[in-house]
Amino acid sequence: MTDERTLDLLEAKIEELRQLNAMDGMDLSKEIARLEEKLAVLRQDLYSNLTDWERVRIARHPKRPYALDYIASVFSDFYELRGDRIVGDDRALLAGLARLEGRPVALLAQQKGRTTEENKERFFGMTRPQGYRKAKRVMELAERFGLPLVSLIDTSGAYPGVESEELNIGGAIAENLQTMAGLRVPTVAVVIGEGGSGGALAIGLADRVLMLENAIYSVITPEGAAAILWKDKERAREAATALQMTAPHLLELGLIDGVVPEPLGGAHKNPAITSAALKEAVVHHVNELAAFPLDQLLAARYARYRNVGRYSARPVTDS
Amino acid sequence: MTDERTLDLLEAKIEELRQLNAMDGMDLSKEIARLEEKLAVLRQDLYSNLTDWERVRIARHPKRPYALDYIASVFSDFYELRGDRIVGDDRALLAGLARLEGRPVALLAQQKGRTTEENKERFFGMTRPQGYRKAKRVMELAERFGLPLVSLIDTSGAYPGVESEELNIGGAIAENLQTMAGLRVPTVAVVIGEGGSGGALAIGLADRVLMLENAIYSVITPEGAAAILWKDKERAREAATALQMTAPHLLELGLIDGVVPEPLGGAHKNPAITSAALKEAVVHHVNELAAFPLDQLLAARYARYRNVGRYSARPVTDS
Amino acid sequence: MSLFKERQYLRVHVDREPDDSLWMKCKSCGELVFKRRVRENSNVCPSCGEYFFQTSQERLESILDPGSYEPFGERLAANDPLSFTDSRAYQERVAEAQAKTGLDDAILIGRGAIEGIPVVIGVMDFRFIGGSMGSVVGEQICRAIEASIADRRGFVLISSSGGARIQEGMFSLLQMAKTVTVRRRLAEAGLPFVSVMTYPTTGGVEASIASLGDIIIAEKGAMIGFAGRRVIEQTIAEELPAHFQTESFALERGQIDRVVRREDLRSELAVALGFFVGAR
Amino acid sequence: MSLFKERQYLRVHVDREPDDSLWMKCKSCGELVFKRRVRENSNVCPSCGEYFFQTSQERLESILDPGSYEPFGERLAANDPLSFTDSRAYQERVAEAQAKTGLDDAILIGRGAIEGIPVVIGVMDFRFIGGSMGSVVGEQICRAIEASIADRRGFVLISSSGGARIQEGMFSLLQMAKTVTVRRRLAEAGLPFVSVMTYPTTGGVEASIASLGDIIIAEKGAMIGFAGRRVIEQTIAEELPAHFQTESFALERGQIDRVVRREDLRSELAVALGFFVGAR
Ligand SMILES: [Zn+2]
Ligand SMILES: [Zn+2]
Repeated sequence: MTDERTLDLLEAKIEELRQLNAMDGMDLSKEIARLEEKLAVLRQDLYSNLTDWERVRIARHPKRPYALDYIASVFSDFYELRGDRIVGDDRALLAGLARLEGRPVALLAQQKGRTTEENKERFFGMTRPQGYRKAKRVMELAERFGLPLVSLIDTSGAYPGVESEELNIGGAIAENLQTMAGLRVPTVAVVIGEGGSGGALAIGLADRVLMLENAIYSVITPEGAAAILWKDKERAREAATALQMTAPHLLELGLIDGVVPEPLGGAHKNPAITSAALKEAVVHHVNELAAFPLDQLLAARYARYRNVGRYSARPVTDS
Repeated sequence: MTDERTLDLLEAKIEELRQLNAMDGMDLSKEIARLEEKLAVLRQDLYSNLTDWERVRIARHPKRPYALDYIASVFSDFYELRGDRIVGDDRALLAGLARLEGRPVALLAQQKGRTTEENKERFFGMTRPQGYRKAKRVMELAERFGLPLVSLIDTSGAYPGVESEELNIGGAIAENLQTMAGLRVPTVAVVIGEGGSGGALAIGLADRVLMLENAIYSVITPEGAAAILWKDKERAREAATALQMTAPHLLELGLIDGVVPEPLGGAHKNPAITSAALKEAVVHHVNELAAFPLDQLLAARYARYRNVGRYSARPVTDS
Repeated sequence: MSLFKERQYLRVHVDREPDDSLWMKCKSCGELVFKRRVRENSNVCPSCGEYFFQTSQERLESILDPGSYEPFGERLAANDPLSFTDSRAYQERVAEAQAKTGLDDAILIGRGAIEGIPVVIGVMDFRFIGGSMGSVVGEQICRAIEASIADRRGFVLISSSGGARIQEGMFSLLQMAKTVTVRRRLAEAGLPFVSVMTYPTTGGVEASIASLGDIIIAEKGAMIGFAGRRVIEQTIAEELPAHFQTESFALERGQIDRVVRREDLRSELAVALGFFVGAR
Repeated sequence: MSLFKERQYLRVHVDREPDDSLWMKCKSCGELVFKRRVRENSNVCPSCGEYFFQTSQERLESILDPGSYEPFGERLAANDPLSFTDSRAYQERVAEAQAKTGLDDAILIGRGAIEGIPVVIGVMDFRFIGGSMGSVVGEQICRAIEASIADRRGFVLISSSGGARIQEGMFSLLQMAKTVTVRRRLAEAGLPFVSVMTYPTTGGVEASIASLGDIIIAEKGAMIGFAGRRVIEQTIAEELPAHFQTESFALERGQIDRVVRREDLRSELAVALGFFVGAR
């Protein structure tokens, strides 16, 4: 199958032809139109049946929009709240208030860095205990004022460092889960890129869990699984498939509530369209949840998480 | 007036005479009895009209019993709970569960060190943010299980260090106050030695506030006040008087609920008797509070703290 | 339009010392600047951005909508519960501070509006015995919070305080407990409390009400901390980090939500409070 | 007296490998020690104090009152929701673990008593696929908690787990959410949860149910942490402190309440639970 780079080259050629066409008197419009059709077909071929590994690569694509790229268009008036009131402020997990079509909401958003400088500040998008405790503080703020809580998840995982362990990162994640389990406001979580294990779930125990079409959500990175289970880091591609970490798989497994469509080739091909789709989905679910009586909302959340998992009764045998 | 050291010398002499009396055939019992009477009179003179500054010195006496000296006799089964679940464990503020005449209670206790080694570990009895956050955790544990909370206060103040500020010690104290203000269990605080400002109040916002007879409780140390207000550290004695920081003064001002008697000369003269008096007082107040319906308890606590303070209406003048 | 409605019982000396000159020289950049211009610019030098000291009255003026300020009816003044005298009598200190500032005590409270959003606001004043919190400040904060609840308005407290008022002894310390006790009720009523920390917010004020904002904003140039620098330096016998207890230190350490320039405080408060308008 | 009542459906292989010898040699001190003596001593060497590995069955035996253990009626076994195969099929791994341990999955749960105090107890078993928490472990923890609430007994969980069970993918990760969701109900019912962390308590178990004990006790020799040492070393490219993620590290860092020797765990639990007997 044609790969992405070849298509990009073809697209560039078409653009060159278009300029030539404009400059000179000669009429290439028919030929250009035909080439464009061809390009569209090739693109459709390439992208519409993405393998799991291709989705992993799109989810991690360096040009993929990050949380802040969406926040400005999905929400208005993002008003950042910083700090855990204890140790520090984590720049890999942003928190604050914002408006969603005018409705005040509380927002949690994991943010990766694009430049080296930014990645240093944001610890490559990996959340530290300071970030989880800030998130908990803002969850409680949301509860106090009855504001729906929206989480945008995008992290390869919680930051694995000495300081993280010193500051009880496991305890911080556990407390966030406990807080979200009973939070008396509607909660919506969207995995916009990577949903990395407990580091993602810590802000993801929500009434509705959505994923962008090419986002992934997994108990472990494909590389981690390959190293542990296959004893071979190179087999990440196989692991990615086996773990069923893509949005379509997780929807089929009944573990998420919806998939937000991305343009062909991924969100980075057209951030504006992705953003619009994301907004539509978030607005829809927040509105739907806000219409529920609170006790029903909490009962539904309880039932959802109480019942997740697949097991069988083990028959009594004398083997 | 005779000072404490002279009395100690006299007491030692009497003891020597007593030994002589036992050893030899000669009968000194009458002379000894007379000396003992004299000693008792002198002691009474010395101790029954302690100046404020003398009480400050007794409150800080290096032989004064500290929290752990009382815990073993006032409570049974002290079961220590450590750590704030975030940063660390403060050895200057102990927390845990214990039994008070069989009744399970939660216990907070500020503990000074006696040796250099111990003082290093306990930061000279000055509580750090880790200690306040541990206290908050145990307050919430008490609330969850309906256990009365008893605080033993003994600190010259919260620990003033760089790390304390880095860890938001002011915020930690504020949160403890907020937690205690609404804690849905009976709360009793006893100042057993030094009640040093916000560092003491952070575990002292209680339904009943008691003080040992020679304990002090103040907005600032006498030395601190002397330095700030008199611009002369040497005038701490005056400051101690002006600040009305002793138990009798604070009882008279209506700011505490009771004074637990100490033996003549201070708790260190007879820790067992002091301990028995402390136990009696704590048992009495816990039992009394536990008999109240919770909403009345909370209403009374609210009224108490809402109304503390003395001010006047300022007449409208045209001056 | 004057911020302060003419009420006999609130005499506000916005200019601390009567001064007929229309111009002042900025100590930082040396420029001669038009005084009214400085006032209108939240006491920030229009030429170089240097912050001049702002009194509580000036703060109210720079934050509230013109004409919206309504002080509470009853004026309170410090009692002297300990008959306290150090190098001077406490009562003298109070009288002098009252004369110097035109205030009853170290706080102004009242109702007002910020960009149309009704609030109850308290502004502490460092000129009044270091902005210290004694019985009057504690009581006024409680009354302000109770008014917030009664009117269902948000509460804004602008702190500028060295801490507790030593001269009132334990009465002063217990104002920490008092203000926090009442603050809980505001939370239970679902109303927001925005705490603004300025230079300085320390000691017993920092360790009680000021640290309990739903949102905590520090003004650029603020000093934020519990213990004083001198005390800490004596304890640890070391020099302190350069930006210790500055607003950027507090931000890095996760103690506050935001740092704002004084010129932006008004719009900042309007945005923050706006999220809670009509909150449950 | 046997701890385990004779029930056909619970076959417990307390001795992992059948071994007729009555004596074993301690790897630490080299002494020949009487095996039954070791068993009775919570698998601690009676000669030198070295801890030998303790299975979940042995743990139950060393903690519960003799004859008090009653496993729950329904046995559950892992499903294979992802039809997962790495170097081997998940189903094979499970079958092998079942055969090796005599367990259905990585946890034993049931009712019992500790020094007369009724409890519901769960004991994880590291031998079963690293004690990992998949759907069965998650479900069993929830059932245990629900039984605690129904019977108004305290809940004790003894963790020994590397974390989530990778082979169940997201089903496994979500067991963190599941167990925590049910744990909240226990708190609401006013019943205590004592979490005991042993070697190892890491990953998704540490970052969920195990860290939410009202009281958290670590066994001497425990390993406690979220991320694995290897992962951290790769991230920071530094060597880790010597006692990193040990029980003493966790104690110093304020993450746990107490460290106890295995021999004392039983009496420790009795004391802890005793405070809550008859709690509201
Ligand atoms: Zn200037
Ligand atoms: Zn041995």
